[in-house]
Amino acid sequence: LAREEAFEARIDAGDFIEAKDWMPDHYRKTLVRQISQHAHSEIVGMLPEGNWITRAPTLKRKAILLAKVQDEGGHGLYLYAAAETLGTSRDEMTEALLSGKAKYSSIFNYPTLTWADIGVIGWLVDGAAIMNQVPLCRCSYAPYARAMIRVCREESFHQRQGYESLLVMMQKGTAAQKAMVQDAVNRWWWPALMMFGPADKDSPNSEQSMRWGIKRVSNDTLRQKFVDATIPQAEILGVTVPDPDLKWNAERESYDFGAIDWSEFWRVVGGEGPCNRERLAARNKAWDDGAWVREAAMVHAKKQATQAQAA
Amino acid sequence: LAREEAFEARIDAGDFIEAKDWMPDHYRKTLVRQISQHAHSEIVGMLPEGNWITRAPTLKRKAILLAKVQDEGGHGLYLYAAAETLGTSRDEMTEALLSGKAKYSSIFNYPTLTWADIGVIGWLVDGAAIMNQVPLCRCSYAPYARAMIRVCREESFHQRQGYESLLVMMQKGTAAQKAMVQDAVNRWWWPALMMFGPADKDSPNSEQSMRWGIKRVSNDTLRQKFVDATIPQAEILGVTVPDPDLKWNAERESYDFGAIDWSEFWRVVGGEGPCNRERLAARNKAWDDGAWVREAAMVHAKKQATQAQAA
Amino acid sequence: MDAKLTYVLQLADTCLIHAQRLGEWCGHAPVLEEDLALSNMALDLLGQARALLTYAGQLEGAGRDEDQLAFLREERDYRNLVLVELPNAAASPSDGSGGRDFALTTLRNAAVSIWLELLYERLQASNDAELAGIAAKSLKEVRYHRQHSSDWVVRLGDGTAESQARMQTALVVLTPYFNELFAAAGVAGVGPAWGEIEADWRARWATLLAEATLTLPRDSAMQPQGHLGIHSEHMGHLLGTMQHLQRAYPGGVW
Amino acid sequence: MDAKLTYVLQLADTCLIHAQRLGEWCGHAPVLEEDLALSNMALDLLGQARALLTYAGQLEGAGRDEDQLAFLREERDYRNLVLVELPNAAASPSDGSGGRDFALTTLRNAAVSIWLELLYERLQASNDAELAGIAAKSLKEVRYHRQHSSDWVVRLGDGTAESQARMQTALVVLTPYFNELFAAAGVAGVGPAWGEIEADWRARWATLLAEATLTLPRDSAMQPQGHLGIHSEHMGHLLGTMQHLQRAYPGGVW
Repeated sequence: LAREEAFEARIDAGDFIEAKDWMPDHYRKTLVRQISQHAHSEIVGMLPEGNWITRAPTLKRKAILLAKVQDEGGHGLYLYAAAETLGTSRDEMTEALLSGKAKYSSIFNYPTLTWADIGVIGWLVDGAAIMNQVPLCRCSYAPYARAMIRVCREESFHQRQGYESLLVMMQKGTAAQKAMVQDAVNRWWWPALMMFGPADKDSPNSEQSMRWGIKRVSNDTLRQKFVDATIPQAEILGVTVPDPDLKWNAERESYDFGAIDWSEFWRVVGGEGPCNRERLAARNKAWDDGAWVREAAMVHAKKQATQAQAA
Repeated sequence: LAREEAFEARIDAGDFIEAKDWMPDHYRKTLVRQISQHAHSEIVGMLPEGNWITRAPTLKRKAILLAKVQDEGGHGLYLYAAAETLGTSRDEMTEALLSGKAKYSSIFNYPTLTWADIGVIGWLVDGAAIMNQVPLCRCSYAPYARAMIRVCREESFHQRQGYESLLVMMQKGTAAQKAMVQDAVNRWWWPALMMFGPADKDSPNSEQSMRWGIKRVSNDTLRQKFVDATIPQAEILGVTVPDPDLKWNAERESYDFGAIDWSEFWRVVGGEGPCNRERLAARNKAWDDGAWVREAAMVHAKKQATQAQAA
Repeated sequence: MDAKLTYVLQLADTCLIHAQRLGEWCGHAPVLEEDLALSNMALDLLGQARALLTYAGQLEGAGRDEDQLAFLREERDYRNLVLVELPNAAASPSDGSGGRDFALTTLRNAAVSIWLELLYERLQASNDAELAGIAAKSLKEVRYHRQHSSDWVVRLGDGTAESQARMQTALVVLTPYFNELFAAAGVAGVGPAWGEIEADWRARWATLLAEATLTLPRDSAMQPQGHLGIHSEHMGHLLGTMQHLQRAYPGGVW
Repeated sequence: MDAKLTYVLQLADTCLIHAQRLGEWCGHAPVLEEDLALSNMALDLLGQARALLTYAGQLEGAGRDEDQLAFLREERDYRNLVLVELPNAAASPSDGSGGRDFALTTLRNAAVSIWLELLYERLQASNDAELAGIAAKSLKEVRYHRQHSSDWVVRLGDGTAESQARMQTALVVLTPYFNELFAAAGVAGVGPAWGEIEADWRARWATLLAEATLTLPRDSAMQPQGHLGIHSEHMGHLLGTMQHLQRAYPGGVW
């Protein structure tokens, strides 16, 4: 109990917790859940974007997209590593993802239907992710905070690239390209707003996480901040968002926006989004198809070790 | 021996042999080999053309191609049936194809690289096939002759359709389409000429087959006939054939044409053509992938029979 | 878009894309007889698609013929069921023609042909003479498809342990997509809301699965929206292939 | 076509199409580290292709940039090795992205990277400064690819019985296509005939296979002719996918 009090005191003092430090079980579990969920999101997120690598419209865009998806794999890697410092192995986490036990960000259960989706994912989805993640750079668990600093830096880069690619299409593109961009915004806008999670009043886990410094800002606050930051960007771009209720509130100095369709949110979280089954099937197939490769690598390494010993 | 003499006498008299009639072993074997080889050619021939079904440029052309490939499957079916009258099962013949023991027409070891290939296959490949096959409608073995009558009728239809599709492209198409047609003719011309088999002097099996009325016209004769019939069609079409030595011989009232690259012919027959491995792999994959289906159908039929008996 | 035009396109595109997937089987079926049967089904559906697309072009009044509609629209303008654009095998996410699963194909054929049969039966009585005529002509074809594919569903469901397991797996994959079979609105006097055939379809489907000794999976809340022009990631790949020549040779005459 | 331009295109297109196939792996590799490694290799090859295509455009002098060359040529104008256009798995004849065989991919990566390393080593000394520069810059990249993929060849060849069998099978599939690695003509002062590196390549390949406990298949007489613009049936499908957007949105700016 003394340890628990000391821990709480450190948190209250704004100290960072390292892997070797004592921590309460629930703190550890909450972190593992959150970090691994984040890692899984990076991995599953490779699929909707990967869907367009073979079809990118120019070699430059193909290179940018390849590099971006590669970065996401990299984020997955160091987030898994951060979670491993808490005593859970990557294999355990992978198993939880593949069995459907672990969650990942629901946004990746929507399909990428046109090339403009790639730009819009960069702009809106990475934008929302950054908004969510910047506070995590000050998370009380230091290895996670360090990983997030790197993730956020790269995500900002991706966000700018996505926005820039939309700008090019909107400013120099054909009418068909502009329509494609608007259509993509129409489809991704609401799912992007849902990325901040349920409304604060429906978010039971938040309070404890806030107290522990794992979560720093509430869902609704972040969502509002995102809308306020994004609408001016949409105006520069020359697109509208599909929300008839959106309007500037001079009093709040902030945008009012329409009601989110929470039934859709819960349906997708519950596994019934457009791509939930396919995303999990793709991950499982990759894992199962690769079993022989991983096994062979292990057996070969053992052979090498044995030979080295014998020599 | 008396039976053999009687058989030869019937052949000499131009009689047709039916399945129930006595026949020499060698006659039977030669026929099984030839008919099954022909059936295999129809089946393997579905692959290069099937390669374009998903990409046919109009719905009409897609329908025509689908129907054509379906006809080829149908030819395969009744040729296998004709061969079965000689006491070899379809499964045995299939096994011989899949193991690489049985041959099929080498022409199908060339790839279909553009849509024009589909038209050119109709015009030149079906054209050569008909030239080869028309004499077989008078083959001494009646079930084969009857099958060939039906095959030839349908093949003529395909040949006209192929030629017509090329005419449309050459007469109404764009420059790119015309170039595509010419390129396809360049690639298929020599392989089409090779479809008549080796030069007569290198065709050892021919003599016996001729005597038995299984083969009616020699390879070189047919080849010449094909060239003479085809060149005027090429002129109407507005394409050239890739043979600098081709010229009208007023004395013979026939075209002289250049030397065939027999080393290529034997390389492809020997299994080293551009697509030999892939064709066999595709057939084997279809067969292996379908094993559970065939087995289930058999088991289900047995269940039904047992139930019917019990009732 | 005009409601009647939308209604016709939903049907037309479903036939078209269904035929496109079936065409991928050509030369790769488990037995030669099925190569013929699957091509035949594809040909019939292609014929239905052509009649319906031609009519859609007339309704649209912009001078587009069957080919311009089939090959030169953008993905969002196709109104087919997501069900028919799925690859012929599950878990080949970014593509179609790589895998061919006869279990999935057979179940889909059965599901769609029962659905088309029920729809065409009702459309025969449409006030729209053109649509009624197409329906009447097509009904005989889809009845045959329904019979043929249902026979296979029973054969494979009640075959070996392996075939039953494969069919059950495919059934679990496809079931969520069946929700869309009943999703589109009707047009008064022209054609029924798809929801009107739901009870009949579900009854027939349950009967078929029972005969095939297959187990109806639990209901899914998934809401595919192909009929509204929102497709799966497979559609773009399918269209890239299907449209290739028309896109690569603008102004071509075929 | 100009011999030098042809020579450059043969190299450029081989890098381009190889990158295209590697890109299909993204998100589907056996371990996350290989997802990164394969994307990385694709990125490097794409970079090489871009430099080479840009240079080819200059040589051609018709004002075409890397994208016009990459996306708007007809199949017959691509000069890449057939080897690199083959799908990532054998026996998915009409397509590519459906199947992914890590054995085949790994062997191909090793074979091509040894080949590129040998070529770039020689091209460093080209009288053509542009080409020499690209080669020098690319050499470090392909050395890393060669090292990484060779390690995997050994690991999988000398791993489990299953992995060895898979590698041997893939090796039998690929071997006939290796003939084309030595088929193209050289250009005096610019670059060597590919045949000049044959002995070195075969020696290195044999050494690698021996270390991987794999058996060199018998020689094949197959003569793939991608470098002359005559491809396999896979190429058209690959291009249909790769070119889709450029063809579907003429005049687009990306």
